[in-house]
Amino acid sequence: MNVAPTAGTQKITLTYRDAVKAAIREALQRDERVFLMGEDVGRYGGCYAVSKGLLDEFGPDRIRDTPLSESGFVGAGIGAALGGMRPIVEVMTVNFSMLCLDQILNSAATIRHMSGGQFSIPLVIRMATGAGRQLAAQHSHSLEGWYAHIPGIRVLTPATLEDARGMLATALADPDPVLIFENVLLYHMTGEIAADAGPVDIDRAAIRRAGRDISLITYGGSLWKTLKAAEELAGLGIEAEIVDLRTLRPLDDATIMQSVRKTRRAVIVDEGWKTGSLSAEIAARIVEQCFWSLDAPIGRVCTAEVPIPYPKHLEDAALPQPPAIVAAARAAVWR
Amino acid sequence: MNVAPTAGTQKITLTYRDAVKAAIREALQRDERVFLMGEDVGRYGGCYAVSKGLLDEFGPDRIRDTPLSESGFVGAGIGAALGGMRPIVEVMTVNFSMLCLDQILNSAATIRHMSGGQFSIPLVIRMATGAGRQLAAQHSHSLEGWYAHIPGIRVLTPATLEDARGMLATALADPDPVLIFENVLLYHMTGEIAADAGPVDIDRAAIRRAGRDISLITYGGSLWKTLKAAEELAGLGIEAEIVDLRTLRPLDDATIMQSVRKTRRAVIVDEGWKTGSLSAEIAARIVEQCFWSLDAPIGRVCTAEVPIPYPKHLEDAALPQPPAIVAAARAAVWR
Amino acid sequence: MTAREDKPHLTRPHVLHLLREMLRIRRFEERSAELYQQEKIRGFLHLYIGEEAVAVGVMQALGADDAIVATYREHGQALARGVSMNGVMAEMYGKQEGSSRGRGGSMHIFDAKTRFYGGNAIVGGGLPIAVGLALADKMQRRPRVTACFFGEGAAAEGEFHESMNLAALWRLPVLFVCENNLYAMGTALAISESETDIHLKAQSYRVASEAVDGMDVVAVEAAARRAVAAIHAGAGPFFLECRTYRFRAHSMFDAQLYRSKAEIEAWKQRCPIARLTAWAKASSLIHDDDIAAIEREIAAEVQASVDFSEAGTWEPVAELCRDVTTPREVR
Amino acid sequence: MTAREDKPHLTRPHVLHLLREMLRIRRFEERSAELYQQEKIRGFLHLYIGEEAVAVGVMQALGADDAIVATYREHGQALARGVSMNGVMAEMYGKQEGSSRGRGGSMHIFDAKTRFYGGNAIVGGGLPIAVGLALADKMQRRPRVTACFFGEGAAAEGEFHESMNLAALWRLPVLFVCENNLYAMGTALAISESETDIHLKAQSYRVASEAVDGMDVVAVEAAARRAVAAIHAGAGPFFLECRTYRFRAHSMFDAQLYRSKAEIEAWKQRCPIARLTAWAKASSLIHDDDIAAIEREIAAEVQASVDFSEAGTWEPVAELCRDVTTPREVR
Ligand SMILES: Cc1ncc(C[n+]2csc(CCOP(=O)(O)OP(=O)(O)O)c2C)c(N)n1
Ligand SMILES: Cc1ncc(C[n+]2csc(CCOP(=O)(O)OP(=O)(O)O)c2C)c(N)n1
Ligand SMILES: [Mg+2]
Ligand SMILES: [Mg+2]
Repeated sequence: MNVAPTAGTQKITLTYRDAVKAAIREALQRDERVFLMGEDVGRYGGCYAVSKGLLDEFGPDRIRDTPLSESGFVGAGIGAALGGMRPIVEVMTVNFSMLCLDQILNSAATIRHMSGGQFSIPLVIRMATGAGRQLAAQHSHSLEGWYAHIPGIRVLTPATLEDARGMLATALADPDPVLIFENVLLYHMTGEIAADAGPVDIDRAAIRRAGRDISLITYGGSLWKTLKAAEELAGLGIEAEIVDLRTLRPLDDATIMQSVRKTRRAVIVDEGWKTGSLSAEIAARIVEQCFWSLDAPIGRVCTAEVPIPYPKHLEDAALPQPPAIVAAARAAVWR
Repeated sequence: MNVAPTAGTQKITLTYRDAVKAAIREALQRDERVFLMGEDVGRYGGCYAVSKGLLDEFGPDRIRDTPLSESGFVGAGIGAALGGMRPIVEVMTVNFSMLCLDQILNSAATIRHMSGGQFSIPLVIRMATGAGRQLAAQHSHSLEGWYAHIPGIRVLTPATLEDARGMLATALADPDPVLIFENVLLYHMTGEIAADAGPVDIDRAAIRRAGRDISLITYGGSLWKTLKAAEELAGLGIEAEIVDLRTLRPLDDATIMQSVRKTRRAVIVDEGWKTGSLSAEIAARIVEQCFWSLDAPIGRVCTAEVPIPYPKHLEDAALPQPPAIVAAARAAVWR
Repeated sequence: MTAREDKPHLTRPHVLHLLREMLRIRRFEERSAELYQQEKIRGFLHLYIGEEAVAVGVMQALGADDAIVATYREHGQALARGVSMNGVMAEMYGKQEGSSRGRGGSMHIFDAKTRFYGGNAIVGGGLPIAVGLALADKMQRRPRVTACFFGEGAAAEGEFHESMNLAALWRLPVLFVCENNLYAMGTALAISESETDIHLKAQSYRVASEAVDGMDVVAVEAAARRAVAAIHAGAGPFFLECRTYRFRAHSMFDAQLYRSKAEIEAWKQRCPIARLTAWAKASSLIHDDDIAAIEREIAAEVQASVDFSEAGTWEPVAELCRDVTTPREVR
Repeated sequence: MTAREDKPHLTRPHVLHLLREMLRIRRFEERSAELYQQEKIRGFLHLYIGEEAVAVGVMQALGADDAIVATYREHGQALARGVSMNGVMAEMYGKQEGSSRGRGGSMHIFDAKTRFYGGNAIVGGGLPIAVGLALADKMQRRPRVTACFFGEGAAAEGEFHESMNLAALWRLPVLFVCENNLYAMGTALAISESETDIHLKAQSYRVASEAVDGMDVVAVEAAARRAVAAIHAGAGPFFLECRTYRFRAHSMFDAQLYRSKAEIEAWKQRCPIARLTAWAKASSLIHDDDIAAIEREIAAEVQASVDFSEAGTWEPVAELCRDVTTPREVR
């Protein structure tokens, strides 16, 4: 599968939320084995209104409200996948996913291996992720990086409307568990995509902006902050190339290294707490694979090592912001 | 607090298990607020026989067997700490700790911050960690690196008898949550320590072997494999310096960088799955702080990206081993 | 408020106290909702309006040494417990004069003085902590109770099960207060529980339980006093189900597609404040001018908390990383 | 074995079948214990000796389309289900001829042919998966049952609570089989549960339940058949508590400090195999030479599985990372 051609075809305007909903609706229409299960996906319409209206269209069996039982219904998703269904399990937000992490780590990610390849688990788990809405320490996590550590699963972070619209179908076609992280700040994002936008590949990172001076490597909600920073850098005569990882596991080293070999400089932008965030893995790989092409230390712009505070000025200060990205890029190019 | 002086004083021979037990017993004797709680710590004597005998000595209140309720009793440990006790909670192994990770991440690590500093949580959580006993995919995790990502907690990995004996007291004296990871392969390790060995610092990494040619940075069970590799390297005329991190959060950058600035080369040995392991964070920090001192790419010797297989030959192949450490070091020094 | 009596004494002062406490919560939250519209308060705001009798009734049975663990819907418990209104309002403003220095916001009210342990926004997350607080009291032989508030939705979480068993197994002084308002966000009780008679669940842990009309503050107080007495008598934990209803949306983002206006209206007829007022007036324990006086005082208190918060200060950004771990010096 | 009959028919062939199935497990595990001493088998080895009547009795009630989810103590269920003894033994040897190519070992027996879904070594971890398998059957309108085996210790886990509620709420065809052997490692039931009458816990989910003598294979079969019939009748899940006892240590590392030799001996008097044998001989349904013949056949089968495993091959190290995710080509 590769990115659906959009050039020339008719365009439609929609939000990221609409794009995810369209993808879910299409999946439900295409394959009766597909169903959506999670807290408040039905009557409430979804915590972020993603599934609003789907209950009326597909009924309570396929738009299945669950009790507050994260481990229970994620494990049930694993079992349903083993039983021939194609579940889309919505864990409302990554903040609650610690409660089902055992099922993901010890069952979803291991059963194929522990069974010697006899069973695989075609399960898709969707979660909202990220900070920025003043929801404080327990509701502002960015833990995609943790999931990217787990062999046996794929981890996707759609940052664009095309990916929000197209990654789900590809994920559902995958025979193994796929986790999709949707940044909470993107749901309102509005834009144009091809009316016939369809499945997209989930193997390759994407160059969202071409540039020769430095590679800015990021994913998810941070992509837009990074694009903003790139504009500012352009004003300073610094042409940044932006790599949107798209898939956090497995990482597309080829695209990352190709960009870094060209620009010889890199800054990684990651909303996770800096220590032990995925940004570290990217940096380590660049050093392993491109050390001799590097003209400067690799910069990292991440979240400060603090539980996210409630007040806006402190939350903003804790998270990666365009000025910090600009500063890190300038430091890397010595300007 | 600093490392207890051992030179000259009388020595005793004991196992790592004995050292941990002695530390627990002393803590129970010294402070009546201290108690040990976990699955099978009492009647069974501890999954790894660490607490064997303590039930008779201190009774079922202070050597408290719990039901299989990881989230429940870890949360109870948090509450007991808030209530003025000094709990030592044993989560039998890190493999089961996903079930209580929510309590650790969202309560233990955040309450001090969310309460504006009104409450702190003097809780110690001990877990066995690591592979190597043919326990297969669900019982062989090394997830200390994940915990090192969490602001608000300290993460310790005693690799020596002195640290097994001395870190607990320091951890109990800490007003905040401290996690102690004991590698399962070390419990049988026997050796000599000072009869009066006492509390050790938990802030500094330690140089376990001095060398000029390369820095081998590691922690926990991997320390011994790395020391073995260093012997072999010495035979090849390569003098490796070994940095035992000891504390994974907060990391002691000063000691790491001092070593790398001297040797100008580094290999990190980490039993976690390579992608997203703590080894990546160490590499990223070295690049951030010592880029200009590096004469070669930073090597990483970690676990293969596979759920740990049961057969010994495959498990051995999946884990970091001395030959791979030697190879990585030789690659870094071009010999 | 005296903790050790087993029955509420419906004297005029006590009735006025109950009425005042419920009205303080009601007016405070009505103002909070306005302030949310004005974007003075941000993030999530979960209102307790309609459920005031539960927090106020239960608090009557608790003493100064007892502890409280609550949820993200905890303004009511905080105010009824005696956390200063200024501190709670300033917390929601995010000012450093807030009860948690503004770090927590609406969902994370903490107060050491009144042993108010939050303010936990992970559903079910507070229950094991309450068990631990009670364990500490039992091990230190302190005759205290820990009251743990949670919604009926939390009863589906594994942590509910583990906590009930631990508290019962170890006979710990925990008062589990289940605020059954019939919905977990948009999920009705019957869609989340195979056994909708929540308090019956306590039986399978051998925990004594009772279900009470959560719209009747006197009934709640009486039940809570019985429960606390049983706990002090050493019977172990007690499970109190308070049947109540949330008049407002789950949070400020909720379109309430899942319930009918009629249902809401029917429950509003059972407003705990109107109910106590009517009864107290009928039995001429209180009079209109009492109510007017209380309303005046509360209006002043609420306004003062707004002024206090407006006048409050933003913590300097330089302080961003404080209160993550204890600074080494101060140890 | 026919699944759709509600009563066991104690014909000579059936009694011989029950006896043979229990003896296969017993002899297989006795040999496994020896092989562990010889270090042919490594890692954790959890023996089922003493509990054979539970797996064998329950399997009689299941049909070929039904599914099984078990724990790390699952040799008995695997053999009784019809997973080949060669495959199970070779798995414990870690040879690629094993049921899971040797990747899983003793704790992770999987077998697609017999719908045997493991072999889960996280206590309680299998319950939600069983719920999901049953959900798939219900959504696809397949009249199947999923039998989920777990120990009484697992009943303390949150996942037990969540799974029971989900199965009951959605009326799913799950047969929950609680193997109550009185200990979770070294923790006696009374130390882990405030309500030690485990099957009563099912009530708080409105799940039908029954406790049966797990040392009596006929009683277990009869109860399992009743349960499966109820499930097929659409009554939703059923909770079957089988009261049994593990004669051996929890694993090969267990010093058994937590129980007395006398207690173990007393339970051994209730050995399910001896019991069935005695009864069948008394009612002269079978005779000594039947038993001798069965023992001979089983000895041969066990020896064959050892020979098969010894002759088995080690997977090449080059294959280390296979079966982590599905190779793109084969999709
Ligand atoms: C573990 C977890 N899952 C999901 C959520 C999202 N959430 C917040 S409140 C809520 C409903 C809780 O309902 P209930 O326990 O009845 O309390 P109520 O809000 O009715 O007072 C949900 C699903 C959460 N905060 N924590
Ligand atoms: C979540 C989890 N916690 C702890 C363990 C360690 N452990 C393995 S078996 C066991 C006892 C389980 O007892 P029970 O459920 O009664 O099953 P039994 O072994 O008696 O058959 C424990 C504590 C585990 N495997 N998983
Ligand atoms: Mg509710
Ligand atoms: Mg048991």
